[in-house]
Amino acid sequence: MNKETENLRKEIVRISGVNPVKCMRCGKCSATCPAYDEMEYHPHQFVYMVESGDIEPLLNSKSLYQCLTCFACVDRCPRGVEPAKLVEAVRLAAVRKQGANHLKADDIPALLDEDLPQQAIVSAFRKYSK
Amino acid sequence: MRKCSIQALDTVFETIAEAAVLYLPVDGDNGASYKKWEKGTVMSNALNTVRSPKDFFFPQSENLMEFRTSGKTIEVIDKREEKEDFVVFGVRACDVKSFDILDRVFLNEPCDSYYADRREHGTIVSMACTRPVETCFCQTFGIDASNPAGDLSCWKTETDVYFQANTEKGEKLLAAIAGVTEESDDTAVKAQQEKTREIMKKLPLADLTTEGFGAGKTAELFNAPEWKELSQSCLGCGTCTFVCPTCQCYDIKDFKTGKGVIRFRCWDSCMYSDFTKMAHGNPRLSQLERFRQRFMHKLVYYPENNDGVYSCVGCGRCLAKCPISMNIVKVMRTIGGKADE
Amino acid sequence: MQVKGEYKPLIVAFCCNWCSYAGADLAGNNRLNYPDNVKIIKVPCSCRVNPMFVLRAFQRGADGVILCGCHPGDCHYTSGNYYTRRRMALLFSMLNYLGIEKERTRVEWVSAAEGAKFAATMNEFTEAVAALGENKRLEDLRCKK
Amino acid sequence: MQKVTGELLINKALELLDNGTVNRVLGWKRGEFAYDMTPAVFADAEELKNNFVFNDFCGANFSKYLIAETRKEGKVLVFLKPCDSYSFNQLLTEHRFDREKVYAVGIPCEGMVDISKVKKAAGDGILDIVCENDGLVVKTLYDTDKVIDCKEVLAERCVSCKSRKCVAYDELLGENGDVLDSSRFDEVEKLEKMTEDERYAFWQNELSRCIRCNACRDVCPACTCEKCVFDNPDSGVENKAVSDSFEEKMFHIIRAFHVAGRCTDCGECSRVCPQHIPLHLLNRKFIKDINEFYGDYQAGAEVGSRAPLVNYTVDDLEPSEAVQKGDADNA
Amino acid sequence: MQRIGVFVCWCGSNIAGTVDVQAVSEALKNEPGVVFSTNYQYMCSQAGQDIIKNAIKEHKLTGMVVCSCSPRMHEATFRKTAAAAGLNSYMVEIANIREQCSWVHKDMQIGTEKAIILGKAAIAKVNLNAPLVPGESPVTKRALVIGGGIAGIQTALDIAEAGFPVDIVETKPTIGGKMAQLDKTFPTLDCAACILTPKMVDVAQNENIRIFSYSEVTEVKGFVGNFDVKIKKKARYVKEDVCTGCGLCTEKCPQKKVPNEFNLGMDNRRAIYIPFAQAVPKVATIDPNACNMLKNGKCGVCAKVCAAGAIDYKQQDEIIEEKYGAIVAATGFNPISMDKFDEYAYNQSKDVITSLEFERLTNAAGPSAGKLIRPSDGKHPHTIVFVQCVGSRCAACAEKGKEYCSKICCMYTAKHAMLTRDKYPDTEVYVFYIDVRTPGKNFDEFYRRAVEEYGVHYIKGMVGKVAPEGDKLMVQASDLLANKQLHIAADLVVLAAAIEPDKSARPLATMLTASMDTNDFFTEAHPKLRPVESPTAGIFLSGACQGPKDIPETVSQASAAAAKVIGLLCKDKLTGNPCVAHSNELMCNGCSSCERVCPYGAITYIDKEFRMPDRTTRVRRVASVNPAVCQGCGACTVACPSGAMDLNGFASKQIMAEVDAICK
Repeated sequence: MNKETENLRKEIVRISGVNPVKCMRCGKCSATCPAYDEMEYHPHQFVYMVESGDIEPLLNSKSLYQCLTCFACVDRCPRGVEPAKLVEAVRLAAVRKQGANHLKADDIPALLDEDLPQQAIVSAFRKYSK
Repeated sequence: MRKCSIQALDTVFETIAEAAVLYLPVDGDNGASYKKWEKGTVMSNALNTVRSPKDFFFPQSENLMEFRTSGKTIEVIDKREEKEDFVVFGVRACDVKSFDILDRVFLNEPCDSYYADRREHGTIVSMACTRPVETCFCQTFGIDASNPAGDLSCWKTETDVYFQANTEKGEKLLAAIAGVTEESDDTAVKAQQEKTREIMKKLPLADLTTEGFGAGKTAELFNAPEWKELSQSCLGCGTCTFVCPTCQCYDIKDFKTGKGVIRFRCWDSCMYSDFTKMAHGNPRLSQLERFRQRFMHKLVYYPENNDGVYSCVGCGRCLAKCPISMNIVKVMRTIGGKADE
Repeated sequence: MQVKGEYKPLIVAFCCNWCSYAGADLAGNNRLNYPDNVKIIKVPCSCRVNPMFVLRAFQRGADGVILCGCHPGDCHYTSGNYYTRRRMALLFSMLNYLGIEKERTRVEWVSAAEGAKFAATMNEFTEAVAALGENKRLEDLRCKK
Repeated sequence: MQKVTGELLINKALELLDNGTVNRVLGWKRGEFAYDMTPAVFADAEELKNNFVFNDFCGANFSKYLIAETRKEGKVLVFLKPCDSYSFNQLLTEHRFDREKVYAVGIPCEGMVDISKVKKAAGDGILDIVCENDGLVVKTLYDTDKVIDCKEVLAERCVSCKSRKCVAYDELLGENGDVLDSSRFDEVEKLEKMTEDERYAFWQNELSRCIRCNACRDVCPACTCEKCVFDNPDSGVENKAVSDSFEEKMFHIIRAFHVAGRCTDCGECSRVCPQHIPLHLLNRKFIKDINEFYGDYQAGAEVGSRAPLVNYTVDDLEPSEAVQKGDADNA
Repeated sequence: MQRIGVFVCWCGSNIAGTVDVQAVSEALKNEPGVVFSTNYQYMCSQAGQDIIKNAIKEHKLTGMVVCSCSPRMHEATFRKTAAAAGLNSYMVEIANIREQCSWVHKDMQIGTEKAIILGKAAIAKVNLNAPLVPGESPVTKRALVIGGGIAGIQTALDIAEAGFPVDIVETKPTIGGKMAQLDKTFPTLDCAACILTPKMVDVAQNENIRIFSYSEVTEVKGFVGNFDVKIKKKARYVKEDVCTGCGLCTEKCPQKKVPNEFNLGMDNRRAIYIPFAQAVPKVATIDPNACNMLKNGKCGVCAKVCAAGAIDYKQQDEIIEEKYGAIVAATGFNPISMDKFDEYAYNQSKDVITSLEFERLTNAAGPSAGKLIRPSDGKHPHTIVFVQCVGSRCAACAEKGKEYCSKICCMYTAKHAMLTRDKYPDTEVYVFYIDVRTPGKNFDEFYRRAVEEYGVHYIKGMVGKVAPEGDKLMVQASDLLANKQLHIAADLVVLAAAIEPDKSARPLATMLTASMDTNDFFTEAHPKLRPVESPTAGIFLSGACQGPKDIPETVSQASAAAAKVIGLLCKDKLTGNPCVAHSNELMCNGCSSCERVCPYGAITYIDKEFRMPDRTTRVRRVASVNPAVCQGCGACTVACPSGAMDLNGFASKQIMAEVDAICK
């Protein structure tokens, strides 16, 4: 693992607060995942790839945005690994890496929609703005 | 009588310190204590030091001798330290009086040479009180706070300091500082004394007397039922005895250093359960007995053996320091009051 | 290793009978050198070491005190070293709080198989204590000279 | 400033004496001055009416007296301030007295006043102190009367009070308070942040004043040994005087260590020290370390709890980690 | 003052090569108490020992120091030498000047100096030594086995075979335990009942064995060799000695709707019941919570039909007091509750069952008479999914599962899968596993047979969700090797539930003062070297109460525990280690600190009357150490703030004397 990857891995581990080494590779996260079929990298792979520093493919994967953050994997994992939190951390890393301001405050009023939950706006703003 | 200005006091100290080690009370965060004078040291105006100046003559712990063995021989080494002359400055009337009480114990035959050595090398400069506090009751024992004894007596007014030698040592010291002092009359001193005596009359303990105590009262007081109540909350700590200027009990103990044995003595307290423990055990088994011992000693036994002199000087330290606020005044009020009835 | 006249710190090592004392024996069996100023006192279990013994050693002139016991979980008496761990954690933290150099005290787990670790630990500990110089902060002047 | 008055306590005591619940009362007895109350046992109603006092100077913790009191005939009434109630429980945990022989009345406490602070604020020669609302009116020999805010002269332990909750009682007078979010470890933290040399200098200065009067030990409700190791010639560590600076440290380290995990932080040790040595900073260091290393533990909060030093978990931290953790200077 | 002899050994050149032995013996001559000092080539040799013996006699030695190799080598030798010459063995101290001196230092001067200091330390210690005599205590030659499963049965049989009386206490109405509920046993597939029930009969017929069924231990006092135990025999409302076990009452009882715990509630039993046909003792028991007669006095059918007149509605619980020399804990295990595993729909569907329920379903004596059917509709299941590690290896949530591996599930799941395929070849069987763990004789071969010969689908992955849909169970799982998510419509889902110690173990451990780990398994005295003993002397461990175990392992541990018990009961007297703690009652204040740190439960408290110096008496609570139980670790000596507790042979003063001597 080169230094940059190692730093990125550490950063993701730090942000997520997840210790991927605790994974015993049972696959219950993937077994439980409702978005499994939409993903090219499945939750258990996600954990393993972060652990082994193979993060670049994750950053560019569609899977990253297929996770519904339903936390089923977090709830079911027998080892308390919390894969969804890792996904979220990699998302943040992707956003930060791009370094762009995807969502400006001024844009928001235009996006508002009665059916859109308030929480989604706030969380989107938090995620996609700098 | 000689005097110097308050400003010149530092020069006086400097002069004294040239010939002897000078100790004086210095303020600290937690009350005043005696410190060695160095240039710039400021003397405390506090009424009293936390620990009494008896430490100078009777320190809490003192090495007496050392034994060393090699093979079958034992070598005895005198651990007495070479004493240099020293001056204790600013001792209050009550504490000055305490030295008389200690002298009667230590200097009588058989004379305690360790104590005597220190007494010989020490000169006491007293300081008259001007602001006694509520815990003061020296007048109960006939002490005049405004007219302290000592080798050299001092009075400090707002502008000047007055000196009066009482002993040969005092004369010598006064002579030594003659260059920085001048002759003076005692008008200012008399005025100050008058004022102080007036204040003394207003103190809450001004009415406390030794009536009912003294020589010959043992039988009457020993079995007084009040001792039980008085002593029941006593913790049995040594605070009162260790802050007391007149308590003079000590224990002699051996300490194995690994190279030999150091024999030392240290203060002991009659409040401790193992005080005067002998081969058969302890003569005073309950805290009541130990408590009674302390006050009977101060107020009855000591005067009995020492021409009616009480071994309390009314400095008030134990009143201020007892963890449970039990003290000689409460004892005197309770038991002495009873003798009146 | 030791030049005569050079400052030699005195180290007292309390070793439990079952693991660490045997570890020290193994260091001997394997002829692994460690400084001669390390002196071992055998105790049945590290939990026999009273904080008073540690202070006593410093009083009497030790410059460093080390406790060696079985690894946690391996105690011959099942739980002794767990108590040691708590007691010494608190004691050493307190000594440090009082400004006494923390490098002077240590607890090390040494199994009966770890002769090499025993020797290495003693070498390293002695060096660390030597770097501090003589114990001045917990000394008893009466025991010096 | 206290919410319960002496009168209320006297009436409660009289009632319990009268109905035979107890045959004597442990209380504070009026002294020579306004501030020198002595713990006393009252068996007589008249005596109680005349001399029982409760005010801002009644700091003494009565729980330790129960060891001796419960050996006597009949039941004793004790008033427990919140601090005292923790000691009470701790003593029960250690089987030090028979609970059946005590009738405990919990009383609220608004904090006790440190007389030395009053003297500093009002000047020498205190003739009288009257508690009025939240202030003290102090009459002195040399100055005009002064009104002092009680909060300004609270004892250190009350400034950083850990709990106003009585945790043991048969009956409660007034309202029970809560466990407080106390700042009691601030001082300890300050010391931890100092360098090793500064800490050493600090403690050298403090402990060198010790006169080994044993008041801290003798007042401590956790120090209830039949014979203290420092008094016992057979213990090998007996010492009577501080003959060397080592012995000061030895005494205070071991004293604090022996009560570690059992000390309820009642603060009596610091209150009684004639030399004003901040002994609570030693006890609190142990308490803080215990909380940080092994999880929060309050001795005396409940009867029968297992003290941290007679307990362990398999993954406790190592002494080296502990020293590192307890040393802010190195953190 | 002691009269000490010092004996410096050269150990050939082992010591003498780096230590000037002559200088050492000379230097130690002047130490306090030393009256004789010499050196010799090999102190451990006969000639060396003779030197010691002669010196002891000639110089009337009261103590001796041998400066030699490690005490681990020859302390025992020199103690025997001393004893042979009439000197108490515990007056001997060894200064280790070989392993900890001559072998680790190269310089003669340094080695000599250190050897002298080590010698001085040993002398300082001996000066404070006191003769010690090991204590003796008698042994009650009767053993108690708590738990009547295969572990308890095996232990009891072995002890009884050796000729010692044994009592088995079992909380259920019959012995047999979990094994009685099983169908077949791996890896040989013999029928559990066929191998267990003969052993149960042996127990019943063995004259040395008494069975207290439907009973529990309520109090244990005493110590190794001398336990006083109270056993509560619960009222079963049937006279055990009269009942013939004919079973007529269990057929006639009108109360038919009591869930049958033996079949895990999958069918019902009567209010009066015999758990199963081969029960031992074969005696009926009335369930007081279900019996109408006991609840409201309206019935009495069983009493009417019982020809033997064994029914006794007035029966009371009975307390039996007995003395034992040794106690064996064999409390066994239970599967954990599946309540928290919502994802597997255990509480939603009757067709999601645990493996133990599966055992009953396939057992010929079970609720379906051995026919594998779906509990919901009685139909034959065509697709069965087995899920392994349900609650095992679960570190995430202590309430949900257990962090440890339950050890037996891999094998019994392979067994279930294989038996299913064998009997019903039309059934598809899937096993989801994280790892397959088969370390045991013929175990892996067994598992491979399930895969290779029986066509069981082993899939590496976990089931994430089971959802009942119509009469199917939709199983969503991952296949990690294929990197696919699978969806299987199953008829039956079998959960390999983790196992945990029986709930009765924790209170029992408290009574026995035996230690437990955080999972409530009993702790062994040493994890490797004393695996069947509790740290508490006289308490032994048998079976799954010590950790998850399969039957062969349980039986071997049971026999090992029995061997240890027999070894103990063979002795007429127990000789203790005299280096034990003792409390100075005059100083003890009874605070309980020492009791709390004692790993052996050797400390108890007594109220004792003391004469005070002022001639009054006072009753005080003080600690009392049982020397037969104490192992001498010394934890209590430091827990004791007053120093009332001290350790023989390692007294505080002795250790401090060593410290002083070293730091001189």
